[in-house]
Amino acid sequence: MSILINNETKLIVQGITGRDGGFHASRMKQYGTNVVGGVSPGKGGQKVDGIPVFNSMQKAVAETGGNTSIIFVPARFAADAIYEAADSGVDVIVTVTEGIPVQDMIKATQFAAENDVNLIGPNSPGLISPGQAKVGILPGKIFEQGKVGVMSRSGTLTYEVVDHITKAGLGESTCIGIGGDPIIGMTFIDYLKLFEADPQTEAIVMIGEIGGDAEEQAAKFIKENMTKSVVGFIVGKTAPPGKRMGHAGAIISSGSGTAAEKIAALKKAGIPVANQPNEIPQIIESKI
Amino acid sequence: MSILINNETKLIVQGITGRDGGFHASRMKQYGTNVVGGVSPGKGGQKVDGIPVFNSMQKAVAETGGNTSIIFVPARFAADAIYEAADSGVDVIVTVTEGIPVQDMIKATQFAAENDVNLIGPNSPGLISPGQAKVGILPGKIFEQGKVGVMSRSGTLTYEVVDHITKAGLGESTCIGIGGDPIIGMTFIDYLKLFEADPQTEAIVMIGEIGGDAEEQAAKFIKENMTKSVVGFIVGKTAPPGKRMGHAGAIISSGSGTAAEKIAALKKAGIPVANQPNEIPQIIESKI
Amino acid sequence: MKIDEYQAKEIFTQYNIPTPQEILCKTPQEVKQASRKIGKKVVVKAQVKVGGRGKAGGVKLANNPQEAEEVGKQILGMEIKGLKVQKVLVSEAVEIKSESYVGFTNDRSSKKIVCMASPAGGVDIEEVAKETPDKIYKILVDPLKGGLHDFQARNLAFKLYDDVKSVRQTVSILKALYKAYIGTDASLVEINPLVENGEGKLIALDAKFNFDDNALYRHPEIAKMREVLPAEKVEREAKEKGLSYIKLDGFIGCMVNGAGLAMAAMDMIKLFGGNPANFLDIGGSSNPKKVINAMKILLNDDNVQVVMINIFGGITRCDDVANGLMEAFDALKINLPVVIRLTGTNEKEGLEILKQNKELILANSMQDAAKKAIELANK
Amino acid sequence: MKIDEYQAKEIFTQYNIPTPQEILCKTPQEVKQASRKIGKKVVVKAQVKVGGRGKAGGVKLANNPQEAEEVGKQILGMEIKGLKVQKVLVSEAVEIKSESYVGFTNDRSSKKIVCMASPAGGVDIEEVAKETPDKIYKILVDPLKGGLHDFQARNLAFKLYDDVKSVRQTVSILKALYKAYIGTDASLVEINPLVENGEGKLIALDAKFNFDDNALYRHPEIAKMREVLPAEKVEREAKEKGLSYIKLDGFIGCMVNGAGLAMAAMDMIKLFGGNPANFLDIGGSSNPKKVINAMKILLNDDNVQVVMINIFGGITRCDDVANGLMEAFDALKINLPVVIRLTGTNEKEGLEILKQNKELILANSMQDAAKKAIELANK
Repeated sequence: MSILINNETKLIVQGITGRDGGFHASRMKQYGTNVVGGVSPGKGGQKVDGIPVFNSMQKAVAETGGNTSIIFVPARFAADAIYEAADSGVDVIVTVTEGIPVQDMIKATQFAAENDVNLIGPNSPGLISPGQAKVGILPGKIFEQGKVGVMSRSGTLTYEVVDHITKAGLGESTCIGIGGDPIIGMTFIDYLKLFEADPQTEAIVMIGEIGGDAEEQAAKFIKENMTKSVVGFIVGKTAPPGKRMGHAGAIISSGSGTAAEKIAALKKAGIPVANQPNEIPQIIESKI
Repeated sequence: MSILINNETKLIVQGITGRDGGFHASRMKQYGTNVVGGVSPGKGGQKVDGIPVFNSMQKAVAETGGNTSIIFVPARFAADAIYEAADSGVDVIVTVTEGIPVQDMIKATQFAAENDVNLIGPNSPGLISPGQAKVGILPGKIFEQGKVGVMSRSGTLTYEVVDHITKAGLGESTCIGIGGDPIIGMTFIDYLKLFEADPQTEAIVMIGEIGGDAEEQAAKFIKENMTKSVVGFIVGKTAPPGKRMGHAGAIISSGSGTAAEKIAALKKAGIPVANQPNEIPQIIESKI
Repeated sequence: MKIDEYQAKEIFTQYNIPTPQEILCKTPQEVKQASRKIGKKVVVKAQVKVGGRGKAGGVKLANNPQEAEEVGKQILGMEIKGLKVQKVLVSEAVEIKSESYVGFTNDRSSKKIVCMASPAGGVDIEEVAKETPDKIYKILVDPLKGGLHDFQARNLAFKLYDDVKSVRQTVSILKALYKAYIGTDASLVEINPLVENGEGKLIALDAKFNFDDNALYRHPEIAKMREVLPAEKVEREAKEKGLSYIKLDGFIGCMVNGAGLAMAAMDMIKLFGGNPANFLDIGGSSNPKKVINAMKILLNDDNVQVVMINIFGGITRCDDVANGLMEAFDALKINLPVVIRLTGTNEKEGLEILKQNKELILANSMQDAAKKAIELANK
Repeated sequence: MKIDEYQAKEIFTQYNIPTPQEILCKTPQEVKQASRKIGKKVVVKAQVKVGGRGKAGGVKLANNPQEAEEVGKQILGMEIKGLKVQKVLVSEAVEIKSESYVGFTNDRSSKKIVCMASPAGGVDIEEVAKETPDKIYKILVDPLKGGLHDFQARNLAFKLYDDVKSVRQTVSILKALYKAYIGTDASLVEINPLVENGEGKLIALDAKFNFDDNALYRHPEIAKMREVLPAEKVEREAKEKGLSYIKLDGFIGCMVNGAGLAMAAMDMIKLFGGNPANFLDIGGSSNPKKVINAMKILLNDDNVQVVMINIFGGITRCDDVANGLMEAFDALKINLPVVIRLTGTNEKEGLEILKQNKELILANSMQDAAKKAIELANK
């Protein structure tokens, strides 16, 4: 098993004729993901690395049976790409694009929810179910099929953590970058539900950061609903209030959303919190 | 039984301090409907015929436990009244108001549907479950508790038909004016489903008129899904194309929506169609 | 409410929908000057609110200002379906590489807005819908879900054109047209044909707009465009008095409370071999003024030989209605037979009142009323 | 992006939100003239993009033009939290019958827009939220469900006022404020206080607007209002070069790829007793120019005693990154110790390249790097 993507994933790459879209389409294909098509309006009929390009998601889904899409289109067209994907009938949409206006995302996340689509991101590195499929820009080599579910608001920090998990021989079931923006599709709780139901996943790592209260809400959910162990790791202890730490969502506003609050909430819910990434594998091993 | 309204209906009258709202609030109360409150922003705390008035639906529902609302507010505020009612948690909204802009109703019907509210009308005389409750402006005296479900796009024509049904000793389970506008909440098919499930209803009368294709769609639905008998009556055989026959929805546009087409569709689906209102009771009696 | 092509084009221009260079003219001299100003071949188009002006000779090409003036003389003042042409639109002649159709209207069954497009433009779209329905593409637009999305417009545009340049233009025209549709509370907007000119630019060659009467209060600038056609004058005046009236070509004048019941009464007249002179719904009130006004309209129609009144008293009590009728009859000189059917709440009391006027012919059902009216008309 | 009060008020005026009569001034003479023009008592308010100007003496009442000039002299040129006051807003003094608060912002957890209102206006709303949270009323607004409905605005308005007149004004202000919020892609808009004046009219006495940087391309008129504060100059320049930089008060300069990893590195420095001098995310590219620019920023910060570079090569290969680093080091004179931790894809090849530069201190983990950096800084 795994969550959201697996051997049966049929991927369509929206914005495949762009630089990033084309590059990562090839990388995902190399990893073994079944990339069935790409979309680029006006370039229908072309091929990118052997992958057929269509003018619309509607047509791409009709012709390839695609069930998952990944979006690389520029920020100002990205919300429309989400609408198009949500309307096309795919089950999972991964939005890599960064810098989408927040008010566009307020509408797009709602639209996706009403269409019962799993929307990951935006500003997400994507996700990987090692050995099965990669839908995103994550470096495939550092992952190993295994028992830990990882969900994170960050990109490279996730790689750092995963590197420790893989080297400890635990491996990952599915690893997800949930997106660094303030308004994102699926949140920690949505993934927790899926991990709880996934037989392959034995423990979950939640990598949080300053800003918002997603970690606090997840802590409450974990305490009340999860039977599987969750390990937390929160970064941004040194971040000053009012300053955006790279990610649009990583900002301490009016004193709330601090790392200290989040760590306290997790601990209060009985969730172990690692001080450093290298501690994570030990904590997991002590729990499973 | 009956459908949509019954002994347990707790009614809130939106626009109760207006002329029509106040008048009909009293009439409904006289009929025996449990009118628990009224809404008129800024007039909260007043009483109309002993009925307490609130500033908002939210408050009215919270204080009275109202589960049904009827809207008498002027056309330009009516869509907002529908939103407010749909948001307040009531199950049934009856909109009597006529002349609401169509584009307002496109949004309001959608909003009601998403809130799982039964929206009747607009431009509807309301509905009555004889002996139980009246939510509308229909003349209570002509109705008699009985076995026939009546649904109609018209007002006084319904009374004409009901008069024959009552005088024939059949009586009515619930009688509904679905509204004379082009865009309305519940349509014939929605009511047919409820009548089919209602033990009190033994046969249904559908009173249609020119414009749209609601009767044609109902005919298809009846043929495929209904076990109970339905009798049709369609008016507007003499109506010229392109002219609105009173109701905003009663217009033959580009040659479609004629009475002849509708009668043909009903007959094709095996549904008996009366030529005159007085024939209706006989047809019903031959079917039950 | 309908408006003229030139008015629709003014709205298009406000919403940045490309139209040909055009000038509105009221005299042949103005047509000549307009043609000179445009400086190339022009098309002179009659501005009338009915279809089929082309077939009627209301649209003509002119190669130069002299020809334009001549054509202007022919079209201005001509009659199209009973309407006198008082204005023409002088429009630059556009080279037509292809013609398509795009439009928006409200869709009753989905309760959404439908956007329609067809590569078969320039012809009657209702014909296309009947003959070759697969040439009409539709998408449903939900104003509560963000309205017309770019991807929807794009998907539709790809049905009309293959090249990205035309697709992009179509998308921006569809988006602007939707904005105009919503922004004016329209009930129909059409560009037919939408043409691709010699340079590959898409242009709205014709324009049609209908508006929702109930929403005109939000659009005073559009309400101002209303022009009451001579044929609609009586209907319009009736409406201002709270009556809903439509003239037909029969001889039995009908006065009914409620639109559905009015249609039922008319159908019954027809069923028994008569012919209704009109649709007339006096609504739910027992106000004698309404009855007087309604009666005046019927009496003014020379075709009316007999009046049939059919009232079902609901909330309005029959005795109130009867008193209203009596008052109305006192106020008017009525030289036609009047058949009345009055039933419903307080029917007895109502009928007692009516019996005071010996000239009224009472009927005990709608059928009875229709039969009596027909009989009287045949006398 | 933040703007000044007077700019926010300009937007309010565009959206028909009532504001006091106000004139922007840059000299005491202008203040005097403005006061004379307004013709009654005025309030002179410093225009600075930081909170607490009132406490700092940046808001003062003046009874006449002479006093206004005097007050203008005091405020213009003063420093508030390190910012020099260069503009003041001269505003008619309003009689205050009551003060409330209204605002809109984006709500992360519901993924909607939240409209907030409180009868406790005129004070710091965050204090109200902490001390008396039951005095803050909130409703969620869904732009995909028709936005702010009248009934929502009305329900909220009834929490602030009992009389219909004030409720109606509040509804129209809330609707206008929502329109402004959506129309400008704001991330926060506040009226605090919204005051009821002597005649019962509601007026926005102060105005605050923050905007979504990612949406500024849609609002060039707002983007033009951007004023880079001196304290933000370096951050702004870094941003233009594709770097995300924030200065802190520590002594270990950090350069990391990825925001989360950067925060992790900073936290680790702190954990081991050090103090990071900055947040600096160079993003996902191995472009040497970025590394050069990043290094320049760190070297320009006099507090920086040691540089710690932490790179996790993902899609970007470590050998590419190493080459970029070498190129950067060749181009710059670096007189500080530099600790590098490089891991991930093609780590070995990358480290081989780095070993060519003997001055670089290599670390084999983020911990190791942090410890070494701290050690070097303490020397």
